[in-house]
Amino acid sequence: MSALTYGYAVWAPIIWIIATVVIGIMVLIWRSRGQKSYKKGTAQTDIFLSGMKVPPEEQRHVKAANIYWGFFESLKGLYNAMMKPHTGIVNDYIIWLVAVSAVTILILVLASL
Amino acid sequence: MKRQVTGLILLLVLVAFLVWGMHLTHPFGYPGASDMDDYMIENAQEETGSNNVVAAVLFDYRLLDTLGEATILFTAVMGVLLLVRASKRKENNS
Amino acid sequence: MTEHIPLDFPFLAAALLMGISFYIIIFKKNLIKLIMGVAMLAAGVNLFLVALGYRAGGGAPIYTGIPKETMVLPVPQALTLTSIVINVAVLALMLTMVIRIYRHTGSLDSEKSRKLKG
Amino acid sequence: MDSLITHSPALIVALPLVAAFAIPLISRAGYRARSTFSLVIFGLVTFLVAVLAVDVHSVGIRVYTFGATAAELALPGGYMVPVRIMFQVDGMSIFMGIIITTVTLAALIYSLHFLKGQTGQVRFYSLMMLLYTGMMGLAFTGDMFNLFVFLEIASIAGAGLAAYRTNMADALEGGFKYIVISAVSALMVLFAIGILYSQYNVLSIAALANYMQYTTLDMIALGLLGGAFVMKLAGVPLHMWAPDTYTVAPAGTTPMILAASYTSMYVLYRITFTLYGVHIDSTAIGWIVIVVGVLSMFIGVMMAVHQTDIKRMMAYHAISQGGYMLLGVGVGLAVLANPVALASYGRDAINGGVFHIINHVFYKALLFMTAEAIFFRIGTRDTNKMGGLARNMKWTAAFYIIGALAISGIPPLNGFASKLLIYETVLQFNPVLAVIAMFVSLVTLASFAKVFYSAFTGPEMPAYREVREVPKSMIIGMAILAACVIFFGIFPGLIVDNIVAPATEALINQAPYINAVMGAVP
Amino acid sequence: MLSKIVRTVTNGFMPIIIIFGLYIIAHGHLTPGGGFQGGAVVVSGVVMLLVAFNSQELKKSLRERVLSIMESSGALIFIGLAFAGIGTVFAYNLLVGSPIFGHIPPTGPNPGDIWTGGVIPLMNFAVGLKVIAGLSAVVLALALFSSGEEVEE
Repeated sequence: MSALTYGYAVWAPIIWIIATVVIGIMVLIWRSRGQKSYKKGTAQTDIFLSGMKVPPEEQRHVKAANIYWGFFESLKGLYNAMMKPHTGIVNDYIIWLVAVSAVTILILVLASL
Repeated sequence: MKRQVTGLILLLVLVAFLVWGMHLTHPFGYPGASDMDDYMIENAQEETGSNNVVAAVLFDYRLLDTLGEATILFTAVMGVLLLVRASKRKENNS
Repeated sequence: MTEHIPLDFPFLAAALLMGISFYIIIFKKNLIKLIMGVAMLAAGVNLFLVALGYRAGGGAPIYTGIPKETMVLPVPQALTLTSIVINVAVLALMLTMVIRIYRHTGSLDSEKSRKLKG
Repeated sequence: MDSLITHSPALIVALPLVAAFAIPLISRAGYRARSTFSLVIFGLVTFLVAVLAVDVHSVGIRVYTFGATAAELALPGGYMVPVRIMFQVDGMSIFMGIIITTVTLAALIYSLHFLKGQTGQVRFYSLMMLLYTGMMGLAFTGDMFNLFVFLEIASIAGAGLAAYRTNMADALEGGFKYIVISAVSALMVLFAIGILYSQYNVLSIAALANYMQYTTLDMIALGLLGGAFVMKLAGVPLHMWAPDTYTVAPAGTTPMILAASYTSMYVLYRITFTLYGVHIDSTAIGWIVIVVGVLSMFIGVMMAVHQTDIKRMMAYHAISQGGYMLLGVGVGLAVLANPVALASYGRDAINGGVFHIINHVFYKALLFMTAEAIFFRIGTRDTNKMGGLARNMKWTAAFYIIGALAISGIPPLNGFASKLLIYETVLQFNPVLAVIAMFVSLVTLASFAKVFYSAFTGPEMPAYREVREVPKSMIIGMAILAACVIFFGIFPGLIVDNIVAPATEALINQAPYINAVMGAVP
Repeated sequence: MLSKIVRTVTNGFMPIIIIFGLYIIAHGHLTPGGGFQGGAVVVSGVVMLLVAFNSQELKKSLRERVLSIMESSGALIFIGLAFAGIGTVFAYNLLVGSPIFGHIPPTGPNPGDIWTGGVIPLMNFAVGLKVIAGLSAVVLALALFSSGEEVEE
C-alpha cells in the first residue's frame, strides 16, 4: 500500500522505519554497555585552548560566513566565473531571455532540416 | 561588454527569425482559414442580439477574457494603491 | 504571392518594432526608458494581432451599417482590445514601482539603484 | 451534487474572484470579518477542488464551455471548430490544482497574524485571492489567449505582493524585476499565440493540437513560448530574477509565488506534450530540457551554498530543485518516441519529475515559512547575525529540520521518494546525469546543515534573549505543510498511484485531451 | 492650480466629456466602443481636472473610499451578471429574448436598436463604472504620491 514500486524495484518506507528503529535500539544497548571514564565538573570537561584565555560564549559561535571556508577557497575560480553573470541588472535578464529564445528557435529549425 | 555584444548578435538572430516568420504568414489582407470568425459573424445577431460583433465576442463568446481583463485592471489598481500607501511600521533596510 | 509582398508591410513593421523595443529593453539602463521599451513591445504585438484579422477592403464588423461580406475578422480586434487594457495595467504598476525606487535610491539607473546581486 | 461537479471548474475560479472583489467592501466591517470571510470562501473552494479531483480521477477529463447552452457542448451545434472559451480539467490540471490549493490554504492561515500593525492589509488579502485565481485559471484553462490573460493576472498580483514592504528598497527592486520579466515573457507568449492563430484560426489548445502541422512558424512559436515559460519557471540561465523576488516577498506569499512558477512549468509541459505532442522532434526537445535541468541543479546549488541571506539561499535551492523536475520529465520526453524505453523507465522518469513538483512545493514552502518566522521575530535575514534561536523558537526549529531533511532527500521524508525515482530512471538513461543529481543532493544537505548550525544552534545571542515563538496561526500554517511532507514520505505509493500516475498519463497521451473537444467533429 | 480661464473652460467642458463617455458606454453594442473606451474618455476628463486644479483640490471632491467602493461594486455587478447564467452555464447570456434588453435585431445590416444585446449593455455599464473608478483612483493616487504626500488607508 505504502510501498512505491517503480520499474524493477520497490521502496517501502514502513519497513525502512522499522529497521531503523531496531538498529537504533541495538546501538543504544551496545552503547550502554560501555564504561564512562571521565568525571563531570572536573577539569576534564573544560575547554583547553593551548593555554590561552577562553573567550566568552557569545564569541565562540562560528558565523555562517566562516563555515566551509576551505570549500569556497578551493573553488575560487568556479565561483568567480559563476558570479560574473549574476549581475542583478534587470536588462541582463532580458538579454538571457532573448538569447535562449533565439538559440531554441535555431536548434528547432536546424533539427527539422 | 562582451555579454552585451553576444546579446546583440542573438537579438539580431531572433529578429531575423521574426521577420522571416512574418514573411511566412498569410499575405496581409487575405487571411487563410477563418472558420471561428465566420461563425461569430454569422450567428452573433441571433445568439447575442448585438449588432456589434466585437462587443458580442468580448461580452459573450469570450466573456472570460473580458472578465480577466477587468480583473487585471482591478489587480493593478490594488497594486498601485498598495504601493503608494503610507507604511506605519518602519523596518530596518537590510 | 509576389504581388502580396508589399502588402505584408504591417507584419514586417510589427516584427521590426519588436526588435527595436527589445534593443531598448536590453541596452537602455534608464528604468523609464525600459518601461517605454516594454510599451513599444506591446504596441508591436498589438499591431501584429490587429493586422492578422484584416480583410482587403473590409470594414468594422458591426451590422449597424455594413453587410457581413465586407467585415474584417472580429476576434483579433477583441484580443487586441484586451491586451491593450492589460498593458495599461502593467505600465501603471511599473511606473509606481519606479517612483518608489527613485524615492529610495535617488537614481533611475538600473545599475546604480540595484541592491540585490550575486 | 451532480450539477455542483459540473459547474465546479467555473466556481473554483470565480469564487475567489468574487472574494477578491468583495474584500475591500467587507473589510469596512473590520479585521475579524475579513479573515472569516476569506477563510470561509477558501474552505468552500478547497471542498470544490476535492470533489472535482475525485470526479476527474474516476470519470476522466472534464470540459466546461463558458456561455454555451450546455457545459459539455464544446462545439456549437455540430460546427467544426470550437468558438467559446473552454476549461479542460484532466489529471495534470487537477494535480496542479491540489498543489496550489494546499499551499494557498497554508499561506492564508500563516498570514493571518503577521500583518498585525501593518498597513495595506485589505489589498494584501485581495491580491492573495487574485494570485490564487490566476494560478488556478492557468492550470484549468484550455484556451491559449485565456492562458495569457491568467498569466498576466498571476504576474501582476505576484509583483504587487512581492513589493509589499514598500519601506525597504530591495523589496521594490524585487517586485520591479518580477513584473518586468513577466511582462516581457507574457508579450512573447502573446506574439506566439498570434502566430498560431494566424495559421489555424482557432485558439483552443485541443483544436490547435488537432490541426497542428509543425511548420516553421510553429517552430518559431514554440521557441518563443519555451523561452518565456523557462523564464517564468526560473530555469538556468533565466533564473536570476528568482532569488531577488523570492527573497523580498513577505511572509506567506513567497510559497504562492513559488507555486506560480511551477504553474508556469505545468504550462510548459502542457504546450510541449499536449499542444505540439507527437509532431515535435521529442529527442531534441528532451535534450534541451535535460540540459536546462542539469544546469539549474548544479549552478543553483553551488550559488546556494555561497549565500548568507537565508531566504536567498532557499531561493537558489528552489532553482536547483526545479532542475530535478526538468531532468525527470526531460528524460521521459527524450524517450517518448521509443515505446520500449518509455515503458521500461521513461514513464517512471516522468512520474518522478511530476511527483517532485508537489514534494518540492510543500517542503520549500515550509522552509520559506520558517525563514519568514525568523525574520518576523528578529528582523533580519542575514545568517551571520543569527545564533542560538532554537532555544526560544522550538517549533520553528523543528519545522526547519523537517524541511531541510526532506529537501536533502533523507528517507523516509517525501523528498527521498521522488528523488529515488529520478535517480533510478536517469541511471538507466545516462549514468553521468544520475551522478550529478546525487552530488547536488549532497551539497544541498551541506548548505542546509550550515544554515541550521549558524542560525539555530550555538550559544544564546545576547540580542535575542527575549525572542519568543511565533503566533499560533503561523505555527498552524507550517504544521499543515509539515504533516503533508511526512505523510507523502511514508505513503509514497499511495500518492504516486492515485495522483501522480493520472497526471503522467495525461501528459504522455494527448489523444483524450483532443478528443474531449474535437471528438464530435462531423 | 492654473489660471481662472483654464479652470472655467475645464468646468464647462467636463459635463460634455462625461456625457460623451456615457454615450460611448451606452451604445457599446451598436457602435464602436464599450465600457473600457467610454470609461477611458471620462477618466481623460478627470485628468484634465487634475491638470487644471491641483491634486489636493481634486482630493476634496474625489474621495479614495468612494472610488474604491465604486470599483468593487462595478466588478461585483460584472461577475454577478456572469454568475446569473449559471442556471445554464456560467457566463450564459440569459437576457436575450427576455423583456430586459431582449429584442433580437433583424439579421443583416440594420439601423440598430438600443434595446438589444441581453446582458451586454449591462456589462458595459458595470465595466464602465469600474474603469472610471479604477483609473481615476490610479491617476489621483499617483498625482498625490508624486506631489509628496503618501496616500493613507
